[in-house]
Amino acid sequence: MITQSLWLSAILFGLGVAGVVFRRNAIILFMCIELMLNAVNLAFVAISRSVGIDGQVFVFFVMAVAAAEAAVGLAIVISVFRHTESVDTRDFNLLRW
Amino acid sequence: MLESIGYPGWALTALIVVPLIGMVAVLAGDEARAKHTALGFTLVNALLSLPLWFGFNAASGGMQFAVNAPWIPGWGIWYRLGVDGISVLLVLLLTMLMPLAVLGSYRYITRRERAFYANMLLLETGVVGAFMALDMFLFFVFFELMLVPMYFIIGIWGGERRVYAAIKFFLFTGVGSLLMLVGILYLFFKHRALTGDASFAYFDLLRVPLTFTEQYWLFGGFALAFLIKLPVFPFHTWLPDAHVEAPTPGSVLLASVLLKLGGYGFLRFLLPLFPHAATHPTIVGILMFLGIMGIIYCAWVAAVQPDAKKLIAYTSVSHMGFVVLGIFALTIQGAQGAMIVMLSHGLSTGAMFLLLGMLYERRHTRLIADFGGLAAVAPLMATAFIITAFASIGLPGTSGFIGEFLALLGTFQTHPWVAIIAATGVIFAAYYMLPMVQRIWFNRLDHPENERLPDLSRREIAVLAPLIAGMIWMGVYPKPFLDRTEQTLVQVLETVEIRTSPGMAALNVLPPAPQAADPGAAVQ
Amino acid sequence: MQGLTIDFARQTDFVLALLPEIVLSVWGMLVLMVDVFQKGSRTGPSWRGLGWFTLVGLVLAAAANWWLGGLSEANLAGSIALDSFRIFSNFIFLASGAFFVLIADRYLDEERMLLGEIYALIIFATVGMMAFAGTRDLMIMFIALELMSVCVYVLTAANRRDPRGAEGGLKYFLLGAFASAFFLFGIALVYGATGTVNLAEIAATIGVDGIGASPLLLPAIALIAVGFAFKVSAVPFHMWTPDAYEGAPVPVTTFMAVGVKSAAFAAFVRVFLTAFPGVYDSWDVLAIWLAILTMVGANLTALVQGDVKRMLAYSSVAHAGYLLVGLAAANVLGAASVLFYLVVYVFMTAGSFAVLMVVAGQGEARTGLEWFSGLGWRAPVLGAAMTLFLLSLAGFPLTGGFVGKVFILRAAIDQGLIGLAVALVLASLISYYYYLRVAWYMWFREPDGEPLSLTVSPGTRVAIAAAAIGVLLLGIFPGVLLDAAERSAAALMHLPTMLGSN
Amino acid sequence: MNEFHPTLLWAIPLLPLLGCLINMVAAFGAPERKTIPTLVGPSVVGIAFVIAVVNFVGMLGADLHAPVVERYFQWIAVGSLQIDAALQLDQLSIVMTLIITGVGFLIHVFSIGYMKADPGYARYFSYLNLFVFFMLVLVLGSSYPLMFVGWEGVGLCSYLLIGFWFKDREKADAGKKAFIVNRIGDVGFLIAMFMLFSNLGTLDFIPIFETAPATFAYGGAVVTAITLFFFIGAVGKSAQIPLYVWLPDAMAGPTPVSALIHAATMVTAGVYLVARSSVLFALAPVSQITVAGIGALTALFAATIGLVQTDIKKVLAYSTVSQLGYMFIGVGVGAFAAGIFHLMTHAFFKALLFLGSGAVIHAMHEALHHTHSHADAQDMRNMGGLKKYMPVTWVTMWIGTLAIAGIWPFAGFFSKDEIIWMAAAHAVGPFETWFRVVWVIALIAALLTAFYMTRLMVMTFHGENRTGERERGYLREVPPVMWVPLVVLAVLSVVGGWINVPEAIGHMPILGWIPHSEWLHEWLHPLTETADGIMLQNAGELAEQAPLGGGAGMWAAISFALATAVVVITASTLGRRRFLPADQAETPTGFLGVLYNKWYVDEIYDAIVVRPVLALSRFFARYIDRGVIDGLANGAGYASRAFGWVNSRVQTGLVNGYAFMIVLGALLLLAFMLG
Repeated sequence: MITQSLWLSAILFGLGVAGVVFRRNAIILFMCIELMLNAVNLAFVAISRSVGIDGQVFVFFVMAVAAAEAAVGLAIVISVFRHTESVDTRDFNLLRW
Repeated sequence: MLESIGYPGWALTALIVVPLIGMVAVLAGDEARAKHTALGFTLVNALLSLPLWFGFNAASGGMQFAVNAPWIPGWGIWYRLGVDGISVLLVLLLTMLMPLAVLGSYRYITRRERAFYANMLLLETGVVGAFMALDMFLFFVFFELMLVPMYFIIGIWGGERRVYAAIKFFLFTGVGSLLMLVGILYLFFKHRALTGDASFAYFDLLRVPLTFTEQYWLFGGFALAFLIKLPVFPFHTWLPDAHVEAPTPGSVLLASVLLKLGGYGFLRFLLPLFPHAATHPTIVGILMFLGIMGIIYCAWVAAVQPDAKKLIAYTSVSHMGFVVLGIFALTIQGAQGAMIVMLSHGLSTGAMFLLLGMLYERRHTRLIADFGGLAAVAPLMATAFIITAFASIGLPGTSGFIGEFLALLGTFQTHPWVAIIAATGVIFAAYYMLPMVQRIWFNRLDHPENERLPDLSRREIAVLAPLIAGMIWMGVYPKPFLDRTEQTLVQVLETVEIRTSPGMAALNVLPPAPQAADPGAAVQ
Repeated sequence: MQGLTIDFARQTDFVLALLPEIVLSVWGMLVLMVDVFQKGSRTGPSWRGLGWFTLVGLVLAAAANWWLGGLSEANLAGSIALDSFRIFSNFIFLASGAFFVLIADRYLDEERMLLGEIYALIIFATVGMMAFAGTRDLMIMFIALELMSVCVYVLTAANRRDPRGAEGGLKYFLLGAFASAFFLFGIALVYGATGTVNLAEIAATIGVDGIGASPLLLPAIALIAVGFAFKVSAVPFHMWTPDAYEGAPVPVTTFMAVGVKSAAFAAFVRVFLTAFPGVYDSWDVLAIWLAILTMVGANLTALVQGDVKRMLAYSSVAHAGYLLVGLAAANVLGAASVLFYLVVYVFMTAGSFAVLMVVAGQGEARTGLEWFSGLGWRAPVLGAAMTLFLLSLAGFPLTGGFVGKVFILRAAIDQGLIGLAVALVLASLISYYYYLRVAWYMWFREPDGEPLSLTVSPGTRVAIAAAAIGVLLLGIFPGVLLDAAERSAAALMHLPTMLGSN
Repeated sequence: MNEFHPTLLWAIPLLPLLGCLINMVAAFGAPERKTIPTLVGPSVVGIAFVIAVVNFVGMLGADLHAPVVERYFQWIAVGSLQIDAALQLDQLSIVMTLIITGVGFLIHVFSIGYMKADPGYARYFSYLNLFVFFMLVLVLGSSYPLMFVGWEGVGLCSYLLIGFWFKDREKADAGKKAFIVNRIGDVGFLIAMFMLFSNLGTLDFIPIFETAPATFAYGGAVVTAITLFFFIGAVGKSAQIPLYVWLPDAMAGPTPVSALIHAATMVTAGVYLVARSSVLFALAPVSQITVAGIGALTALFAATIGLVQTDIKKVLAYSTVSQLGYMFIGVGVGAFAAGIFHLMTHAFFKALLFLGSGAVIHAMHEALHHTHSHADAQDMRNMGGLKKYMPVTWVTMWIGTLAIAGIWPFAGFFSKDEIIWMAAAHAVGPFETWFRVVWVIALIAALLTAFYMTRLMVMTFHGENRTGERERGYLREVPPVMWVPLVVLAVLSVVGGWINVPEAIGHMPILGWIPHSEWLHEWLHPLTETADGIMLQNAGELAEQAPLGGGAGMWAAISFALATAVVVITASTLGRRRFLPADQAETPTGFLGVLYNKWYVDEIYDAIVVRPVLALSRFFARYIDRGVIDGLANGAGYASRAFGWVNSRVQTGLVNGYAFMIVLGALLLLAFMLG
């Protein structure tokens, strides 16, 4: 049972990764990252069944952190948007080479 | 008398510190008097070093005037200094040349004098330290330290392509030394693994037994550093550029002293530390080949250089070829010859660059084609130049002959064919030097701007006279020099012989090292 | 000195063990308060003294950190480490915070971004670093990491007028979150593999030679390595670094370069040397390849940078490579060399960025290499200092950089990683070129164009002077610090210090 | 007999050195003042000559076998290599010293007149003194390295003196050529020394010649190699085939210099070297025949060129080369004393001839100078009939000519005839036939000598004058300071040969008028006896008969008769012939043209040696050094920059790309961990 759920979380994680790599919208990118984090949460919960309760406690930590990141991240996205009028990652190329 | 003022105790340290103080003084002083300050400090250093010549005990091949103080004891890094037959003359050569180099740049350097002379003094510290350091870490520090002032001297006061030359000089010499650092640390690690205590002391690392493979690799690492520094074909191409671009005093020090660190490294480190590698027929064969290439190939290349300074630069490589031959012949004559070649080259090439600098100050060109017939207008200069030229191509009665003769004689004992081929270098020396002499000083004076060329000034005579006197002294009565180096070189060769002798080779341990093993003991 | 012993069985002892962090956090809030009450209008700039006020907090924290040295811990598996490794690294973080304050003092004013939050964020980021490197619990480590990162994301984008800042911040944020997800996944797998997130217990379950290693462990280590590699900006995880460094305001860049990287390395070393030594044989190749890739890739790329700020960014990546060599050595010397090098690195990097900031001037308009033309002759002291920092970065004798590199090389050779050592020296040979290129612009060229005015604020003066002195001292008399680093490293790995042996 | 102690031996070389320094100071201090050089220059050499005579007398009084060696200080002392600065006085070195200082003194005196108008007067004398110093070191040195010091030193002086008028490019070139060609020989000398040291462990003469016979097998490879290498040195210094090319050009120097350096002394150093190493050469028959063969070839070859030259000095130059060939035949066949004997007589008459030509050129030059004519003062085609203008020169030069042509009772007759006979007599041992060939060549060359010297005299002094009407008025005999030395040398050229009259001749009618005394032979015997012993023991007795039968006396008479005949016929035939002045004469063609152009040897060398070396050097400099070696270094630099550029291009600024790299990295790490 645990193996399957770990595989599931791995797949979800992979989906998130794929999203980050292939989508161009900053917001969606961030959503994909949230997806990855939650995939990890799934893994924690699954593992905690066999190891002990604190795995589930970690999940709450992660959620909190994710929330914090969300707050900051969106703020930054907005400040970028103020300059470029866009959230498309292809438009963020002042800094390169 | 020297003991009464404790000279042996502080002499070497003084030689390192005085230039540093001088550097500060120059920077603190004002632009106009910078040169005089610098001259003063270099003179002081020269005087301080004089007793080394008289006080040096030629009978002992060990370290003398040794100093020993903890620096980073936790790592076994000590402030260990000392001079023996290999280093004492080179140190003296430097300290004696410095004032001349400074005096020689009085008119050449016209802008940013403070910075310039500060760099010169820093350079002196670095070089003198490298010659005297008996702690591998300390040696490496000085070895690298001298690159920085040289880099700036070439880069700031140099010619048109100075940046290229400076970088090239820096990177070339950098490659070698960095690999050598790895080698040093490996020795350190071995020593620690075997004895349990950390030490960078030269005489401790000298005792580290090494397998053949280790020796070959480490030899490679060290050799590269010194082959580039010397330099030996085909690692020589940084030298002509550096020389052509560097200002006169820079070239003088570069040719006269810095290059000598290569030969010094061979004698001080390569032979005693890695005797098996240093005597391996293949390796020796390769080195000998490179030496011959240096002697002949670079002589030929020199012969067709339109730029007098570049020509002399190539001749340096040619001379250093004799050093390589002499050292790896592993005969006392060869080693002595190498030493004398180094000293003689220091004098003659130094004088040569000074003379070319004087020509440059007068005509702002170094192209041989821009001169001709100058002997008519500047006879003194011509005489000085011709004497120097013949000293540098090894005319008997001058220092050059003693060196090349001994080096070739020594080589012939062990590698007759090498010596025979290398001897033809004597012809090619004439082949590159005489045409230049003729095209600068003889022939018709066909450039009107040369007609009113002033002859040597008093200052310039003061600069050149000691050098020329030195060349002739060393050529007519070289005994004092030979005596001072003989014992140490004999010991080096003995060490190599013993360590490579079958019995020793088997268990590969160092015999009870010479009494100099503990530098402290060598202090009289 | 024999102080009291900390035992986490007593809840209150947490307070003592975390004293520096607590002091600093409290101070951070104080800063916010002061800002609120000192500020005249809601929009106007904050009180100028705020920087010095922050500095006081850092000093207090440092004092508390020093006091920690007297404590000893009852059980070496406590989730808050009390070893001298933590104390040593804490000083580094506090120092980087202090450098920010010093450098930033007039900058923020001129860039019209003098806001209390910035100082508060610096403080909280520092707290994050200290917790990051000071804990023995992977979960706490994750949270600390996020605390640090989130603050720095904001700082990167702190200059609202500068689109580059915002873009850099965004990239940093997205990729940082992305990477920390990997890190977290790694933690989860470790948790699954060993049933604990406590480094000491993990090590115990793995065993000395990895007997108890479950199949999950190795991928877990790889994923954790991804997280760290990103934070220390090792190739190929470095790509955010140049952009973020270039985009961020110079003082923030400095803070990132010295603080964040140091913290990441300290934690990196702690995790891999205390939790995973048992499986060193499986992850050494990973560390070695990261090191080689980073050294070579970064140095080569730095060769072609025409912008000094970006060049320094790549150079900091390159230095990560050197530090990774120390990690790859994975012995006491390795850990010690990392610590020592970090100290040197803080001084020389902070110093060079400070000079860059002075040259760059208003709006960071002049970060291009050409602006350094003749700097040495225009401002000799500044030029000399910059030259010193560059030489140290290049690893030249009589500078800290040299001793640091020698230390790392020594560690590598002790571990038998000769090839890696050679790679290191060759890489630093490449670095000679671009460091010296700045030097030649400064000295070999004549000052061209209008003599632009260079104003150096007192804080910056102090910072540059301190950095220069530090670099020189560490280069000439490194003895004390070398021993300290070695002792801390030994403490980290619960080994008797090796200093007795010589 | 009493013990012999050399007196002031050290002063002999040092006096000229002192003179050199004084004159150099004078040259820089007051170039225009001529008094100091005039006084110092000749006198130092004169005093040295006096000291030499004193020693010589002392040696006559004592019967000394072992050479006297005076050690002054250790020069080079490294390990087993011990070289002292020491002078060795023995029968050979004293003879050489007497020649050098004696003839040298006369030439110095002559120079006072010859150079009086030259701005470089003081410089000239300082060079000349320096030369004498080095030459004395060469002959007095007690070891090969010391000899080498003089060896290269005289090379330096010849370089400086050939290029004395350095403003003229040809002259400077000639000096350069001389030095470089000499250096080729010097390499041989060096290598020979190395071989000696590694085989005998010393480089001092005395121990070497003591141990050599025991150490080296007769005709062994080592000793052969050593002697051949020494001979390379001799070939360079004494202008033998193939390295003779520098000597004719060396005539660019002032004529007294040609007389001293390129006729009397320096060029004979090679002969001295072989004679000095007689023991070694006696041990190496191959080397001996090589020496003799090269000598013979050179004698003939140079003589052929001399036949058609029109420049008076060039004729003398080639005659010198040819005569040196004779000397090498002498020392080559093992008649070392004979070689030295010819060296001495040659020093007299060739110095005389050169100084005579100098006087002629001087007179011509004065004359042409008066009328600002640019005709060549050295071209014999512009001379003719000078005997009525400069009688003394005419007479003295005829004496020289007869001497060199080998007419009895002049000096040349005895020395040359002895050499020729010795070649015949040594036609024994392994290389019998070759020695015969040498003998024949020597005979032929002798006749050629007689011809071209007579031709020179006729063209210069006889027939009607071709200098030109206006110039003719200004032709004068040279001042006493110049013709007195001529007279002295003339006397020597007559009696010089009488010290060594072989008994074969001594007992003959007419020719026997001069009593036979083989004084020089006996004098040099202590030095040559070892060599003679070796040859006697290995090669066998000398032949009593010439290859074509007949003994020494008969062949002496024959050669005398032939030489006289040639002189008379040439004089009478050429005397009637009318020569055209240089500007009207057309250059000879056909075979004569080949001879006139010296067999085109210079051109050939230029094509096969000089140009290729230069071309190769250029190639190295341009393509190997700058191209390949530097190319690699810079290439590495560019390569890394290029690589860095590519790297930086990966940094597209696109976040997704960065994320992708992170994923790749993650996979890489996973791969490391799992595989």
